[in-house]
Amino acid sequence: MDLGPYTSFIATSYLAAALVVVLLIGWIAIDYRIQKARLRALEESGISRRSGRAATDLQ
Amino acid sequence: MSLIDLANPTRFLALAARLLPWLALVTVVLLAAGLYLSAQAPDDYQQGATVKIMFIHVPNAWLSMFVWGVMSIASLGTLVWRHPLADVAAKAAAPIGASFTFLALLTGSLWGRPMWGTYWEWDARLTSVLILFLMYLGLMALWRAVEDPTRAARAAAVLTLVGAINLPIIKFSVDWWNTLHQPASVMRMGGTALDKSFLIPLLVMAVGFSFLFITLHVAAMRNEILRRRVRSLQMLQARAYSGSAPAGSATGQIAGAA
Amino acid sequence: MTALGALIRRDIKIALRIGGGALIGVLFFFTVVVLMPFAVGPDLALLTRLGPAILWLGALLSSLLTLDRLFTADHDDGSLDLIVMSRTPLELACAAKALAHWLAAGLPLVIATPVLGLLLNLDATATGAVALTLLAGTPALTFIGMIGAALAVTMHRGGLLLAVLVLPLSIPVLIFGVAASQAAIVGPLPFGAPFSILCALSLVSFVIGPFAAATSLRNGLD
Amino acid sequence: MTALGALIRRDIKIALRIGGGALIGVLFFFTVVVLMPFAVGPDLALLTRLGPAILWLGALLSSLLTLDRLFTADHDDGSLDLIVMSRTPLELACAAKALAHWLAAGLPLVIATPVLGLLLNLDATATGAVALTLLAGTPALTFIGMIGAALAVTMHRGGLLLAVLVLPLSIPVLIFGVAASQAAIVGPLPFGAPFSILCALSLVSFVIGPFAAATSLRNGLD
Amino acid sequence: MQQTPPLSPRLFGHDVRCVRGGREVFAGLAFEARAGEALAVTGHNGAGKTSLLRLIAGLLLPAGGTIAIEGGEAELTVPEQAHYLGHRDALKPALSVAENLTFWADFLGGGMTRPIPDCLAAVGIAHAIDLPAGYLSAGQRRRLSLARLLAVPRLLWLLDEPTAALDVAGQTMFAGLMREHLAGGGLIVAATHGPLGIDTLELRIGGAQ
Amino acid sequence: MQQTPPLSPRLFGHDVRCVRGGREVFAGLAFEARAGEALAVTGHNGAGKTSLLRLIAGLLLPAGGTIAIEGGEAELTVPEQAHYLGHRDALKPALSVAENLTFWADFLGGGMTRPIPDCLAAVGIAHAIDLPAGYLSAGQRRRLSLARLLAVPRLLWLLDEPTAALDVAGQTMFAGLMREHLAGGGLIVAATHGPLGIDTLELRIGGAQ
Ligand code: HEM
Ligand SMILES: Nc1ncnc2c1ncn2[C@@H]1O[C@H](COP(=O)(O)OP(=O)(O)OP(=O)(O)O)[C@@H](O)[C@H]1O
Ligand SMILES: Nc1ncnc2c1ncn2[C@@H]1O[C@H](COP(=O)(O)OP(=O)(O)OP(=O)(O)O)[C@@H](O)[C@H]1O
Ligand SMILES: [Mg+2]
Ligand SMILES: [Mg+2]
Repeated sequence: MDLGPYTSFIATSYLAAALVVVLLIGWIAIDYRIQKARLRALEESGISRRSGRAATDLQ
Repeated sequence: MSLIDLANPTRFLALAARLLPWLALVTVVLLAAGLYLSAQAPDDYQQGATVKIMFIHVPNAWLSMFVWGVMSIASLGTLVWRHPLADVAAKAAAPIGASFTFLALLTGSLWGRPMWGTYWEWDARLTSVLILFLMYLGLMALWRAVEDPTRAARAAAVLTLVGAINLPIIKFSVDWWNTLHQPASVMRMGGTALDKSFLIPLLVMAVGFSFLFITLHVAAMRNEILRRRVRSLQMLQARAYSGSAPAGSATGQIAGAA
Repeated sequence: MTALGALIRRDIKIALRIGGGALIGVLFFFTVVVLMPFAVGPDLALLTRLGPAILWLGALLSSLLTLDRLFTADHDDGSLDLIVMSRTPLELACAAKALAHWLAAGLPLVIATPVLGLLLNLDATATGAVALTLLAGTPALTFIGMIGAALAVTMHRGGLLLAVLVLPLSIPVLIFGVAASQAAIVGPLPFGAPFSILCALSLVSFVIGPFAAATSLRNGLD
Repeated sequence: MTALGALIRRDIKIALRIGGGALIGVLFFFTVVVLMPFAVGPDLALLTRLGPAILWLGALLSSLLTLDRLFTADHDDGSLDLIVMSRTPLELACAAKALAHWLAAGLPLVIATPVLGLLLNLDATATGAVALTLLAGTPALTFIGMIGAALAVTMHRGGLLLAVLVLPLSIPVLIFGVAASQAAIVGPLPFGAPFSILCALSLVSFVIGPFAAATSLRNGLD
Repeated sequence: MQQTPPLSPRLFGHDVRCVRGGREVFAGLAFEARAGEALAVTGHNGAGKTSLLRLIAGLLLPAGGTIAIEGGEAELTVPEQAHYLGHRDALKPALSVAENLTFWADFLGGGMTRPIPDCLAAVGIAHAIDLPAGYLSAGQRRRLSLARLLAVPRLLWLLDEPTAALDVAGQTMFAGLMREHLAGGGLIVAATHGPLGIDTLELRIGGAQ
Repeated sequence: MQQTPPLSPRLFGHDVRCVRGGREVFAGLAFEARAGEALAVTGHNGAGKTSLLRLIAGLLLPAGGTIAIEGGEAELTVPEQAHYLGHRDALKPALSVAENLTFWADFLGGGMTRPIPDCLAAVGIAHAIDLPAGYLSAGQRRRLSLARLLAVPRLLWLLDEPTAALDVAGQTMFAGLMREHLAGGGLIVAATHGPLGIDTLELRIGGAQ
């Protein structure tokens, strides 16, 4: 596939798009792990959702 | 599964866990197909191979506006119906929308250099996208400025809605502003009469990016719900052990009243 | 009406007393405009050409940056609680406060414009045109900025964040303000068209501003 | 050194956490620069010519306007009392706080400059020159602005008043910053001369700023 | 503007729940007060006394439950029939004592108010009428806030630790004012740590300390 | 950094006069406290208790008189040998409990401090070590401020209503900490409205109310 004189522009576009998407996915995945770990730590330390049922419903 | 059920964050988490793998799969398939099709697409007689940038540029440009629309609807949900998931949806969408806008700007500039000979032109459409980007960033700054998510949500909702009114205004006024000083020095591709060989890959890519957005959005909403759960558990923890704080102080009792 | 009149009178009085902020805005306007020649260089022709733009930018920044205490001052001392509870609709009270702010901090900018026009080598027509557009446009800036000022109550911080949130919203006003001034000075388009759009923007902001601000205030108290 | 290091680390951490203001300055810088074409018109040649001036003005306003909470935040929560009482000389503590502020809010401006340079159609040399002058000049702005930030503690108000007090003091920095950038872009003067004056201004401000701020803080507590 | 209630008005709350900053402060709270009655809200620090007053004043949104006035002025909401006296005193230091009070009388009462000098005399700061409010001591500022309650008649007084900063003479004076208000068919809900000097019902939040 | 005083140190004030906002608050005040002694400053609201503490802390300039420490570390001023615990707690809500305390330990003590977890345990908030300080209740914030006094050793503690916001258990805990400090040769000056739970000398400002 020959992309002519502007190969670098096209490649940069695709790479940048890939990079941004990967960063987004990575951020969301890592964030998920962090929150999960924190929840687990909190629950291990004896704070259960039930003890504060009302407080934990997203308010 | 009714809307009421979805309003329950726990239900949402369960649903998200079931849906996410499928959403991700559809996204991957669509994007792979789109990439393959766009690689196969012929060169444009005028623009040469650079037309390939279109296949990312246009979906991202569309999504940049679409996401603000999603956030506006969510904001109505926050302000009018006080739906418990609405502000989660709005907050989770902002960084994703900002990323798409950034990509639209970036790929547009990279396309502009070979086409117009400059990375940037103060043209109506370009400028209004740039402002959209700034508004995304401002909104994210607002979310960051307030520690309590429910209070932040209402402020952000007002701003989102006002921004939604403002965007078309900017779009039109910028048109005006441009022609006032000098004729549009911007040439651009015909646009509407797009050949099938470009249209199909473009549409596949657009649908693929839309699914990417949905997938990421659901995942980000899940994170946000967990984050709030962590926050309220931390607050409980702050109270739980405090030396001699009276147990059961959370419930009100009446002594000797009425 | 007594209630709204009282609110306007009080806010103007406070702005003009010692410690009030009415004149700081004008000073800032002055400073920014005086700063421009230092940045742009002493090229008089260029300065003249840029004159309306500079004046409008200065007025824009100064209007927005003086707004940050519009509601937070009342929030901090508890007045806002009573205003929200009162029998006056909150939208009207917000509009009255914005009007008072414009009288105390926006109008002086218009009055200061001729002096600054001299510094920028603008002729009488040009200065007049800019002053007229500012007269029509600064109310819009105040009423749009009010939304940011109300958000500042929720955020417990004003200042730059407010400016960042509000500046994009005020871009149309800037565009038509400068366009109308330029039209009056160099043509070729008629002054009327952009000027009437400017007025229309002001009118729209009179409606949207108070409603958005009131919504945000109602939800932002704690 | 432990003490000063701890202070710098703390201030940077707070600026970057939720509720911190580090990135708002950059956003404001962006917004102001994007605003300019709306005022001046979308004429790329003119914008290119004005580029360094626009970037410098944006950086100046953004540096000064982010400074208003530098000391008042610590004053409001009582930290400032403890900092004044501590065994660390107050001048050094002030300098450390200013340094932290520059790292969190000034340096990002320098980093954002190339992107904005693209929007204003500046070429690589010009962008480089402006970024370099900003790198040398923004510390001066922070250390001069610090004086105003310290006065804000005494006056119980920051914001615009601070800007009005400090802007005149920062005019020399602006002049030599723009002059050095222009020299690098179009000549005819050598880049070196104004640039070394800029550096000298920064060095002087490193001495005067902390002393003036410390004096003002010592006298301003109550 | 003056209340001439057809029935004897009754303030009540039912199953009220309060959430602040994502944390439940109290839930299932019920209370009631009739014309001529004062309700003292007590409880340890952080129990939610101030929060309850702000809920009644409409300044916080309840997470559940209802709060209403029966038999008051039908077309008005609860906050519109109430005075709220919080920790922050809603005074502008740059304005004089008279200017401050006149503003609130005009703004809240629409001009139908008791004469300003009378109100100031009743709370014992008539001598300071032309001083800027910024020069007042904490106790004098509190007295000026109290004058607002007299200047504009309202059915319900919501008072948050009203006697804080008042000296002994001031507390006696204020107890007299409250008694007058109750005798005129008014209602009082007051958050307090100490005795108010009048007969009250008690609403205890958060259990014994 | 630790005080190993050569002589038994003595804090004294002589003929101290305080003017605030152009008004004399008190004049001709004299006081004295020796190592191991606590001085309780009492007086009605506005008498000048807080002002006196801030004078000693060097945060206000006396309009007359002298305040000094004899027999402390010679090259240090009074404020440099003192801890000040005021109404405002010098905590940053965005930082965690540990980060807040570590900062003050590093900044005030130059690293020569008691371990942070020990200090937090001593004031009873060890469980909250990683929480943002903004989530703490008023009483817990006060405990965190107290931990600062333990983390960095200082000869003189200046305490402004230290037991405000503390519950009963907290007050007992704090009385123990003060006793320890005094037993180690420290000095305390505390403004207070109520009893502190330790033996004190009394300094009354402004006469009886
Ligand atoms: C930074 C620069 C650019 C930005 C911000 C930008 C923004 C946008 C936006 C917002 C759209 C969607 C508009 C709509 O559907 O109504 C769009 C579509 C499009 N853009 Fe760009 N654009 C940029 C540069 C370019 C360049 C250089 C080209 C090619 C020469 C280009 C070609 C297109 C095409 C072909 C479409 C689809 C048109 C249509 O659907 O009608 N864009 N762009
Ligand atoms: N602005 C706020 N945001 C979040 N939580 C808050 C806020 N204000 C108070 N709270 C929390 O709500 C609870 C109740 O506070 P409230 O002020 O109603 O207590 P109170 O009974 O009035 O206490 P006090 O006796 O100290 O006046 C407390 O636990 C407090 O931490
Ligand atoms: N910042 C200030 N500016 C001017 N005067 C002040 C200031 N702060 C306090 N004062 C005045 O100084 C006097 C003493 O105040 P101070 O705070 O020392 O009293 P206090 O004994 O601590 O009272 P409290 O028991 O209420 O804490 C008061 O009359 C007060 O009005
Ligand atoms: Mg309370
Ligand atoms: Mg005191």
